[in-house]
Amino acid sequence: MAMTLNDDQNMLRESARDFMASEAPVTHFRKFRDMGCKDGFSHGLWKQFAEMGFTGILIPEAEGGMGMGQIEAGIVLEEIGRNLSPSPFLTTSVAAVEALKLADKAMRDRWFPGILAGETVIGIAIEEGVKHRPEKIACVAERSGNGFRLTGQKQFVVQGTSSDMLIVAARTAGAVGETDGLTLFAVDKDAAGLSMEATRLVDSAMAAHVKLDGVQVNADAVIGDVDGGWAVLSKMLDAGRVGAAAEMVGVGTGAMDMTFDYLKTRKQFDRVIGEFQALQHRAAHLYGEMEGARSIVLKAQSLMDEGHAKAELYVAAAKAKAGLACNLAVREGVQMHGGIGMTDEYDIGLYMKRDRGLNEFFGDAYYHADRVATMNGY
Amino acid sequence: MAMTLNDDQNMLRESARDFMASEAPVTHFRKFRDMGCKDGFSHGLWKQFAEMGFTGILIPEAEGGMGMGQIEAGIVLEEIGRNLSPSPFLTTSVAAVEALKLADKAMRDRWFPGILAGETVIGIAIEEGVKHRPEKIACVAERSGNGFRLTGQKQFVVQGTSSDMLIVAARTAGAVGETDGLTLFAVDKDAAGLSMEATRLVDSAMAAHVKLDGVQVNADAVIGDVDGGWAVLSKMLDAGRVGAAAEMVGVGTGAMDMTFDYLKTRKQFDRVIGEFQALQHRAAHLYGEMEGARSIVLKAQSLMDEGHAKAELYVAAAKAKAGLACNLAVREGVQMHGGIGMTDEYDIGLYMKRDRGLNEFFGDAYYHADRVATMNGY
Amino acid sequence: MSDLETFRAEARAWLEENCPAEMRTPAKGDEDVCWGGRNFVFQSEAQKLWLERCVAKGYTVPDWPKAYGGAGLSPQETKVLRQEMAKLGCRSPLNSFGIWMLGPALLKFGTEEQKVHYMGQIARGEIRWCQGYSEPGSGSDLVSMQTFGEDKGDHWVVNGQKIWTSYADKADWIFCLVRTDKTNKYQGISFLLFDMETPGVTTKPIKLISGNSPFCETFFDNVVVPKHQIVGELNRGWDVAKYLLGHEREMISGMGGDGGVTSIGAAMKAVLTEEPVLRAQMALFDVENLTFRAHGERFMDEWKTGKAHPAYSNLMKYVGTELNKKRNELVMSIGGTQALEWESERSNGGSKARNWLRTKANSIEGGTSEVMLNVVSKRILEMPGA
Amino acid sequence: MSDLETFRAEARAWLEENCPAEMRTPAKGDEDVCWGGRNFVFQSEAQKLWLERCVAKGYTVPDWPKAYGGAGLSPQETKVLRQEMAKLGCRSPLNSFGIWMLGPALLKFGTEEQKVHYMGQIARGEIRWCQGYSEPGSGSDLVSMQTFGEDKGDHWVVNGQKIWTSYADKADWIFCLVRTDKTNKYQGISFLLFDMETPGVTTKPIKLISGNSPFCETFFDNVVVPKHQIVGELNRGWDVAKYLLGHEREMISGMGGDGGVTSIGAAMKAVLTEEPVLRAQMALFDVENLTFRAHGERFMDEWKTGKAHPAYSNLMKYVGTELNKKRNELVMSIGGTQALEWESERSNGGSKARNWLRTKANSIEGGTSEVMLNVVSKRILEMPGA
Repeated sequence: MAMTLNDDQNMLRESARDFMASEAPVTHFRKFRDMGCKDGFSHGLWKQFAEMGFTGILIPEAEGGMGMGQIEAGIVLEEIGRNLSPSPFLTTSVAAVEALKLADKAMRDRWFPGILAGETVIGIAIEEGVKHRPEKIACVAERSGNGFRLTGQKQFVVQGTSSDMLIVAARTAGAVGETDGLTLFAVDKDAAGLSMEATRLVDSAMAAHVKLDGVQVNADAVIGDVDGGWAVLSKMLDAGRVGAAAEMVGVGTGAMDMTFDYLKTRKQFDRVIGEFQALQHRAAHLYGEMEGARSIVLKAQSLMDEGHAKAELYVAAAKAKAGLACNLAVREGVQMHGGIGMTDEYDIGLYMKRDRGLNEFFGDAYYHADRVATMNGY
Repeated sequence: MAMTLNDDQNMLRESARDFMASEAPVTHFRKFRDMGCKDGFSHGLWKQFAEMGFTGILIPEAEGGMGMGQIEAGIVLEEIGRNLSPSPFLTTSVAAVEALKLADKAMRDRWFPGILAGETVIGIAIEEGVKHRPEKIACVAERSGNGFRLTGQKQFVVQGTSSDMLIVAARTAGAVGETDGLTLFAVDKDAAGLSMEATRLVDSAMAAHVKLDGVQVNADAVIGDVDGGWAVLSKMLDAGRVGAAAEMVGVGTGAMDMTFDYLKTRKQFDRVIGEFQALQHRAAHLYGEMEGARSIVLKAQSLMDEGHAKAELYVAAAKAKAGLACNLAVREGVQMHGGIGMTDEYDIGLYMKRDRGLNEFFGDAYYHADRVATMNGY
Repeated sequence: MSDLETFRAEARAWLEENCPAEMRTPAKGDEDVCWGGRNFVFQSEAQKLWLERCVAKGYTVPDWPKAYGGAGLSPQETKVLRQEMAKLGCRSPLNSFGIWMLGPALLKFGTEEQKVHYMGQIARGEIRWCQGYSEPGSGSDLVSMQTFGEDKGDHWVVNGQKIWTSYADKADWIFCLVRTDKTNKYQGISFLLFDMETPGVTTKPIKLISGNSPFCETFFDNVVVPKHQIVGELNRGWDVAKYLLGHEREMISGMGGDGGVTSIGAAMKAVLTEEPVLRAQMALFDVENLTFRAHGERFMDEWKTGKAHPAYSNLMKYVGTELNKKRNELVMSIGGTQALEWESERSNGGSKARNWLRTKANSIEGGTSEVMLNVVSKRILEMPGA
Repeated sequence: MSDLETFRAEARAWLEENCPAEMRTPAKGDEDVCWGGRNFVFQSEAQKLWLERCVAKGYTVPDWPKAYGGAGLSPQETKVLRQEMAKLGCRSPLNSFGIWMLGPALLKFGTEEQKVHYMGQIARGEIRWCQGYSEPGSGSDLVSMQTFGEDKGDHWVVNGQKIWTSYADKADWIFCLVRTDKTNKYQGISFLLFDMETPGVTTKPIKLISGNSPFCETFFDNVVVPKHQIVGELNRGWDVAKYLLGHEREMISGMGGDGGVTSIGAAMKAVLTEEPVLRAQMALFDVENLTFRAHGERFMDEWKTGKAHPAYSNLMKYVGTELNKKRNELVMSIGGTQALEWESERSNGGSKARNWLRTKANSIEGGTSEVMLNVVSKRILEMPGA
């Protein structure tokens, strides 16, 4: 595959760019933040996402979606990142949809229509510790009656309390640390024994701490195979990772462009500060880092879309690189803005906060660099 | 202790600086390099070192030496580094002497006079693999007759074939990976079964690959206690490490000063290149790195001289930091010199080569950073 | 027993007798800090008592002369007192920009009358000061400031705007750079003191990305400042300001770490053991942290003996603040998702995230890293060019 | 079967029939490379035969027009031929700066006569070329060059000195930038070709820190160059040179790695397992390496479709060469003491150390990293200032 966008993809980019810039720019984010919104996003905007077809971008055409791939989802995510548009797109339309695509028809029929309509939000309940380590899942699902009984806790469930359903990974067999023996469940938000505590994050997103206190689910709540959840989980996580990477390309590029504009206007010592060579070199270096991140993310997306054996390696590298580059962009952004970069009034600090959240989401740069090493055989 | 040199130490610095600059400047190094000297250093210069009192700087006054500490040895090493003066000072007068100070009187009487006279050279035979890992010593010393029989191989024995004696670490008990069960031996260069192959290194120093094919030594060849060699080894290694760090402060400072001078004279685009802000900032950053390295090395030296419990931690940090800073200095040095920095005719490349050797000597920056982490409890 | 050891024993005894038990527990947050001033509300009787006893003894500013409210201690004695306070866990009786910044400047540039009056007020915690340097158009380029004091005979009338005035909304008085000669960029600035209650002075807090508002915008609209409220000579305020900036820089460079050499890694061993690449970052950070501590020690020893280059504090400021930012990036990485929390009690009100964001200002305030590198390059390394 | 697949089958058959077995083994070192030229000594009959057969078929320069010694292949066919050669392990029949650099410049700027004559010689491996750009006083600042060609009617008389002339001591002809107008910095340089055997031309090899001498100093003392030996217009040689520098940059940025995405870590697993911090550096490097490969792929695809910014190759050159230096630092670290060896057979004549040192030139030759950053900043990011 050529590493350039085709005409259809360029059209999608145009429309996503126009949509986010007009319907969900940073001022939109500020509005919902400042009202202390308990969801952390606008349900109205989520409906508009549906009208644009974004919510079903990865849902097969036969099931009413756009039947597109990670590249297209990434195009939308980049614009989300650039505008800090708050939405359940990454968790619901990317991660959850990729998991549900591996579920049986009944399950898909149950959830896809709501996602397509922009009415349904799904939370991903994977993390149990402060760092991403999916093979260490300890949450237990015991056989019980016609189904399973789930017991344990989950953290960092983004938009958890706004979700209609949680995808919960639990252990049906095997020991903590093993990838075999995991099973994924679709757990209704109203299930007895399920409790959530919402907490606001640095980037004003809402995340939930979830308790599963003997939550009873039927056998048809299983997504994929019992004990074979790792396959579904991996697909879901990789979609979430490459999606977060694409969003970070947007966040980093947004921060970078804003900073370069500032360099071209701010005056100190009777000169526009963009004339100072030390800043110019750092700007050029940053540009190279962001361009590299954009490239590896596109590569990872296209390998995923091809179902290539190396996709997992490239997704790990892309999450790591996008994380490092975006982090550099926001750090340089705040520093080059000087004092005003520290104020809540200017947007650059919001990008720094969003970067931090996305870097942590589904494994940070160090975690994924470690996986690259392992996959590369050392 | 105050982190500044006292008057005596400043005097020593003056005299070491004058001596190296006049007797062993870079031209001296070039001369011995270009003649393809099989020793890699001048025996005449080693005699002059003795006349200055340098060779016995760490030997107790009661035994004819100067009875000084690591700070003073480091002062000499910094000037050695700055001038790339080739000599057995670091291995013989620093590492070996620290080991021999823990030996019995007979052993000290056997070797100190030759060292004091600048007639004796001692090689340190520790390494067995390509990376420094002293606890992994596999070389075996079996009880045999009145003493031991040594079998194994050693690598990277600097000045090995020029040495009168090798300090060999071998295993008298325990398994590979254990620090207990090691014993240090003084092995005469003419011992039967000992063979050496000299190899020239990138910095033109000579190192030996050593084979020990059932080398018989008497019991009095043991330095320190049988099976308790780790204590002697640690002392010797730490002296060697902090010494190498001090030499790297000299190498890095020498490279840095040379580069700053160049920045002030070389013209491009009708300006002295030192006027370019991007280079100024990199220069200032490098200066900070080298000053930091100088500080941590001084701290480690003074803690060693005090016999402080934290000395080992600081030595590891000093070797790591000096390695990182000196490496930055030579890389920036070559890059900022541009094309001429790549030529054999200019000295800056020689500093880059020397840095590489010293970085590797007794553990590189990554090895020691790992030790810092371990000693810091994680 | 040496004089110093005698002093140590005495100081110890005094502290044990006079420092209330409640003042020997760690401060829980900003609200436990005593800033003094007209409007300060003591958090407890113990806090008030501790301040009063220290004021009486001269221990709010132990190394200031007794005539100006201090205890007249030597540098060695001051160090010993600090050590003993640290041993007992005594809180600082009084925090103040007056102590840290204005006091030293008055000591060097003030008249005898000013010293007695203003330093005494500071020592007794009666007046809380703020600093008016930066302006919206002059951050790094301080001397381009526009705030102007028009000469009206026995007073100036000051008009203009300052920014980044720490706690201006809580301060009683301001020490402020004001242009008094428009024709001379450097030698046309004066260092003025005035009451924040003077008519025409208004403040507006600036909300930071950390969610806190320690800084204000401060506006001057025809503010009358009597002529005797100048420190140093007319139009030579830049000398005073530079002297102060050096002090500020040292203060900030001291932040480059935890005030010690303790690694933050040990407490996080469980996480780091599972994250080898992150552990490696922490290991390399610890090397830098140990280095910076040793560097700071050496700098102070050379400074005290007059061997340090006058511009060396700029280097320390650069290294220390960059290191502190790196430290906080690592704290966030190791803290993972929990460190992202912003309001919860579990996260102590988002303290990790807020501290992390706060440190981003370290390399901006008191001279940006870029300006520090310029200064090191020009003044210490003597690189050519303007 | 598509035309391209037909071509693939034909090419494969031709290679199998014509490439001697000896030429299908990996080159052991520099001495196995065929550079051609007047004084070239073939290392084997097979090497000579392979060159002759490729020359006859046009396969030394497969994508050049047949009229100039090529095979007239399309870019797609050329790629297929390269793939088939790689599959069979065929060595390059001919390496030459004529092929890589002068040829493309002649194709764009040369007269028909020059193309037939010089490109034909290059294609047949008859003339080995070197490049005369840099001068001692003008490294990054190429246009400050001083070598001067005095107009003598039908010829110039050239005086001056070049440096960094690759293999000048082995080359037959030189393509050389010469100042022909002292009054115009940029538009006063011409691109001349002349024989290295012309009286007045002398060369002196430069020994590098790697111990090798691939470069020379080249001196011109009243060298006579006929006027028809100019490429492009008088005083417009800078256009030709810039075009060539672009080519050189792409070549060098291609070096940023192993030509592929294979990690060097796997082969070094034994060392890396015991060195967790070094392993972390390697892991982070692998992320950068995979990134650069993807970046290069994207750049080429954008370049081909005309979407890449004209100055983008400067960015790739910067990133690629810095990465290659980093890679070699890691190779040295992982190689440990063995990588330090300089002459031994065990170390293959110090190949790791010499390669490592060689890579330090990557970020200097063909435009320094600093110049690349300037260009990216000014031309792509459109930062203000001169």
